[in-house]
Amino acid sequence: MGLHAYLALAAVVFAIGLFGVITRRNMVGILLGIELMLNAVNINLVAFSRFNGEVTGMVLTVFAICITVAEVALGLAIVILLFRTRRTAMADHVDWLKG
Amino acid sequence: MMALPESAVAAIAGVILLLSVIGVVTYVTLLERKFAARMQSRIGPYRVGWHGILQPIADALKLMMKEDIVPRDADRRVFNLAPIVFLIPCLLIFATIPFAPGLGVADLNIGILFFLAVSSMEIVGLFMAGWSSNNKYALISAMRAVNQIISYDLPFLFAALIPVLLAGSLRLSDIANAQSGSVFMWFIAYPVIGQLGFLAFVIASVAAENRVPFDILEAESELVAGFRVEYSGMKFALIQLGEYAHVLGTSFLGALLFLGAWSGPGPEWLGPVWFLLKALGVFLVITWIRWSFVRIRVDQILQISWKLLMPLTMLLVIATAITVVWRSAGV
Amino acid sequence: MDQALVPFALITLLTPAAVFVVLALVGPLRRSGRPAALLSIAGAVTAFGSAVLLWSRLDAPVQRVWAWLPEAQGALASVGILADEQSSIMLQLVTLVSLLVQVYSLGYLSDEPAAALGRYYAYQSLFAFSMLGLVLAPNLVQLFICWELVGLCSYLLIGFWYKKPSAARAAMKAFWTTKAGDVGLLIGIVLLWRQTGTFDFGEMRAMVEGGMVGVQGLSVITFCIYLGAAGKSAQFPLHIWLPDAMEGPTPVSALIHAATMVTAGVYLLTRMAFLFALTPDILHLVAWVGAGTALMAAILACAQNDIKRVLAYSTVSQLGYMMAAIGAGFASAGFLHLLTHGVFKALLFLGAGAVIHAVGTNDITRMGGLGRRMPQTMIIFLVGTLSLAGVPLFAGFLSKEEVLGAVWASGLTGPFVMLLLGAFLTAFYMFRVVFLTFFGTSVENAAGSAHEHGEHRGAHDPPIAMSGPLWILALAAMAIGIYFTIHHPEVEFVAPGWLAFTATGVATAGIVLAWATYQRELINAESLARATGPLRRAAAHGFWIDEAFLGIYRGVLMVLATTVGWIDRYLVDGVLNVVSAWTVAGGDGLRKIQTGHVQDYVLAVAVGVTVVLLWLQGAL
Amino acid sequence: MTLEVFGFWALAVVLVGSALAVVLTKNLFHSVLWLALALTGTAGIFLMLDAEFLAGVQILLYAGGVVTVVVFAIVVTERLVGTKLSHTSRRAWLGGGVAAMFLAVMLSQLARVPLSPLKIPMESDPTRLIGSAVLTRFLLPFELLAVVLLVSLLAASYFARPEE
Repeated sequence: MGLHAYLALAAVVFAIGLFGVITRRNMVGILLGIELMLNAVNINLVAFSRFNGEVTGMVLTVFAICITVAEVALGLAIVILLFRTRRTAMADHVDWLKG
Repeated sequence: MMALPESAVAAIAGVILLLSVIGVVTYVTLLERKFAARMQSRIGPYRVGWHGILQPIADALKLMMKEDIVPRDADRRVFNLAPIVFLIPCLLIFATIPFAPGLGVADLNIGILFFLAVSSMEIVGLFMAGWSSNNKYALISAMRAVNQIISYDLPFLFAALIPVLLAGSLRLSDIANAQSGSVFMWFIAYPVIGQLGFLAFVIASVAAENRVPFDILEAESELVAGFRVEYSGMKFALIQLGEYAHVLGTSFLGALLFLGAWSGPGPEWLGPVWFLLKALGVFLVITWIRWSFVRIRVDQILQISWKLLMPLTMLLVIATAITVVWRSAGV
Repeated sequence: MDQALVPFALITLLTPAAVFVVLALVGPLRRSGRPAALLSIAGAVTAFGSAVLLWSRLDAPVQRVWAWLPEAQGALASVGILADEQSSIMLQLVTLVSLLVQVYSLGYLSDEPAAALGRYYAYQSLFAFSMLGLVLAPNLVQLFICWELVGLCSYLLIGFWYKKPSAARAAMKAFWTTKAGDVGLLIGIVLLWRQTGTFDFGEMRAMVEGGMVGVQGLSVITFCIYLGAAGKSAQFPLHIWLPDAMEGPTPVSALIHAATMVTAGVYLLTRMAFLFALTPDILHLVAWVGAGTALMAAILACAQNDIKRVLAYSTVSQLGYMMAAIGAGFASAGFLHLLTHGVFKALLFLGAGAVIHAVGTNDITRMGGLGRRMPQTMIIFLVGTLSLAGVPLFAGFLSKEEVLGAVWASGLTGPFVMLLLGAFLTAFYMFRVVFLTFFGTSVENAAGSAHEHGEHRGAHDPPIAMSGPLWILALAAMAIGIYFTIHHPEVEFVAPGWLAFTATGVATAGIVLAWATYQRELINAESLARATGPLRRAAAHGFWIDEAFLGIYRGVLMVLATTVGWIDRYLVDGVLNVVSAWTVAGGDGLRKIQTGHVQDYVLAVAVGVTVVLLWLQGAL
Repeated sequence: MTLEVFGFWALAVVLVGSALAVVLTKNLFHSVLWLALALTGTAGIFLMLDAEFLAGVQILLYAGGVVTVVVFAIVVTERLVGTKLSHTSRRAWLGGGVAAMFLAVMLSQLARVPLSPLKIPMESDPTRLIGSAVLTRFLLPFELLAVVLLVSLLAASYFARPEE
């Protein structure tokens, strides 16, 4: 399987994640979409790294995974905080920045 | 394709391993019951077969014949899937353990990482079970399990890192080989670091296995039986099997990391036997803890993890790293 | 130049500064009141001793400057000290009066809360530092900075009882009126710098003497500088703040509004006399305005019943004398009068303060017969009065005579007559105060008011903290007078022989008139008042100068402001309002697309990225 | 080779299928479980790319950690027992259109660019390479990462602290 195959797979997963981020009503659902997108990016990185015989992409993936964990922890903490203040985890209800 | 051996031999080895693991795990329950009984001045299972030797088989038959009940409001698919999701990682951890030089399903170069990763998957199955039961006791139990497992993953990992550092490899067979020779080569014999590391490893693994005294997620008195309260029959048997497989797998890992794995006196073919004996020894230590201590509170559990075990293991890892560097520089 | 004397000047200058910093920063010490006062007095003693040592050892001017604002060709501005004859004498006056006032205040302000007392002494120290910095300033920049600092201290001390609305208002008035003059001073300094390229007095003097300063446009400069001096030294028509400044504590009036700060203008003109000499027209203006101020203020003083206001107008009048002397071209005469006036006016104010402290009122018509109860105070006040009136053997006699001689010598007949008349009135109004206050019978006694009577019975000589400084000043005033009588100072002009007699005669006439009117009541005060008629009425209203300012304010400033306000409101704001209305409308429109839902933004980003990608591919 | 192709397609089907399930399932909890599967599938992809270490980390951190935390959040923010966890989608057609458009653009771009079909051999074991790279070339980012993790940990525990 060539690099194309991996990149295409990653693109599909990314698009699916994007769809989830755009359409989900629940904030946790949005986070799940983001996870998918990040995974697609990681696949890209690893694939490029492997096909170029160069380790940088993999190192970057390690970093990305760690950052993602931090992001999830923080994001969920924010969701919990929002839930406490608004009694909701629905993204529709969180529109304080509405113009 | 390094993870999957291409020859059919490996597949057959896997099947053989699986079957033997299931067999050993089954009889480990008997061992525990006998051991517990002796600790409490009882006899234990005695009727089925000679000294109750057939008791596990009888238990298995009984469980298989029981009615398989699914609560009406349960999330049926998840409920049914949960025991399997729970069991698979527990069995997969055996895949990386080399029982003797060259005798193992897959001697991965990230062996110990694989072990940790796979055993952390177990929590997914556990949570599926707790969630889908649609039972508040089960859910609370699952939540407690999440708490506890997240807390004890890090000390467990750090404790396991000590032998990794000493052996200089993540590959389990390398770690085992590094301890071959005399009993003094075992990492538990390593001054101070080895003993403390083993102690931390045992505590962390007991906690990660949710066994007494860290079994608040079962806590019969409050949560009835924890996350498996709604399970019966075969699914219950699977969960039990998974739990004991996990305990046994961790015992093997402990024996491998600290007790020199298959090294021992006698001819080379005795290696696996030695290994099994050592693993059972670790298992008995865990069992001995189980029947000796009382359950501790959830906040105490978290405190032990974050305020005692975490710093201790971290210090140990640093000390080990310094030792290793110093030693290699000295040589 | 003898650099060994520099430390003395620095000690004199910096001790009060250090005291102020300590009091300002160490809150507990400041709030403790009396310890703070003692610290401040200790600083004043040090400064005074150092100033005396400096003066006694000084035989040639000492100058030392440090670069301050760096510039390519040397420092643009510098700070430093210039101790010459004038400044060292002035230093002694300032430190002496400052020290005595601070000691006196211990008694005078003994009823104040500790925190307020500490604040008072902090201000006093700051003032001492500022005034000394002004006196020692070797250049105009430092002088101007200290000039503003003393203005600030004046503001703070006039408004010391800031909870009293009149005091707060008087402080503001003093500040703004002097500020009006200071603007002129600042402009003058800058213009002068353009003309000469330096701020330094020494260099400037050298240039002037070398004839390197063009006379062209110099009048404007000197006029501007004179404006500043007029504001500070309360010359007509900027004198209006000084009487109101009497709202401050009496020691403050003595120190700032009689002996030191108000003379800063005179001092400045003395310093700049070499420059003013080049512009005779401005000098004439100075002389005429000075003489006019002297006469006008004297007339005003006759119509006042408030003892402090009488003294305030008297100060204005005496400042007019000094200015007239400078305007006549003989700055040294003005400077001499400045020194003697500083001593005896401080004495008078402090004496008045003792009276006020004792009877609790400023109104001389409600006093009377105090001489029996407060004999020391009466003697002291009498010494001051005789000095001010220009009676021989007392401090003011010779200096006033010199001023008159200077004006006469430069041929300014008009001002001379006005000053002479002023001298007569000075003697009259001062003795009016003396007779009404210390002699005769108490008005309250006659009225038989038991309450007021009781209050007066308590009146007695002040405690040692207050009487000590009074005695020192009184003795100083007499010593100066006797000294000058024996050692007649060399003067640069020829005074006519009859001048001394004329001056003495005029003063005596004033005293006699006052005696006749208020003591023996040979002349009815009412009929005397009627005789002066409209002049008296005008004087009672301060010649309507305040009202004139108000009128100018209303007539010019308000009209101008209204016009500008209209333009601002309807033209400038109109444009702005239209623009802002558009902005608001646009924002309202754009606002609608902000849904606040994070997903809409994600959607927008996705669409945007897609478009960008398409564009990169060349599909668009 | 056939085994590799077969493995890839199998993983691709699992990955895409579970990803679709994540975004389409009505039940939030099921979504999370599907995500766990998708993440495990990603780990499989990593294995196929010879990145065993990354696969291990992926499972350890994502499947073990992230999924657990997400489940935790669900429990905190949803009513616990007895209610179905529906999480609906809105503007599915719009989102689908944009996502499909995006995918089309990316795929068309992919189709244009020539890319290597063959794997270039790594210098040595990727795990060892990653290890040495992290501690040499990427030491500073690695340290910064530690700081970021610490900060986010503090922030998360601050946000989620017990209500006063």
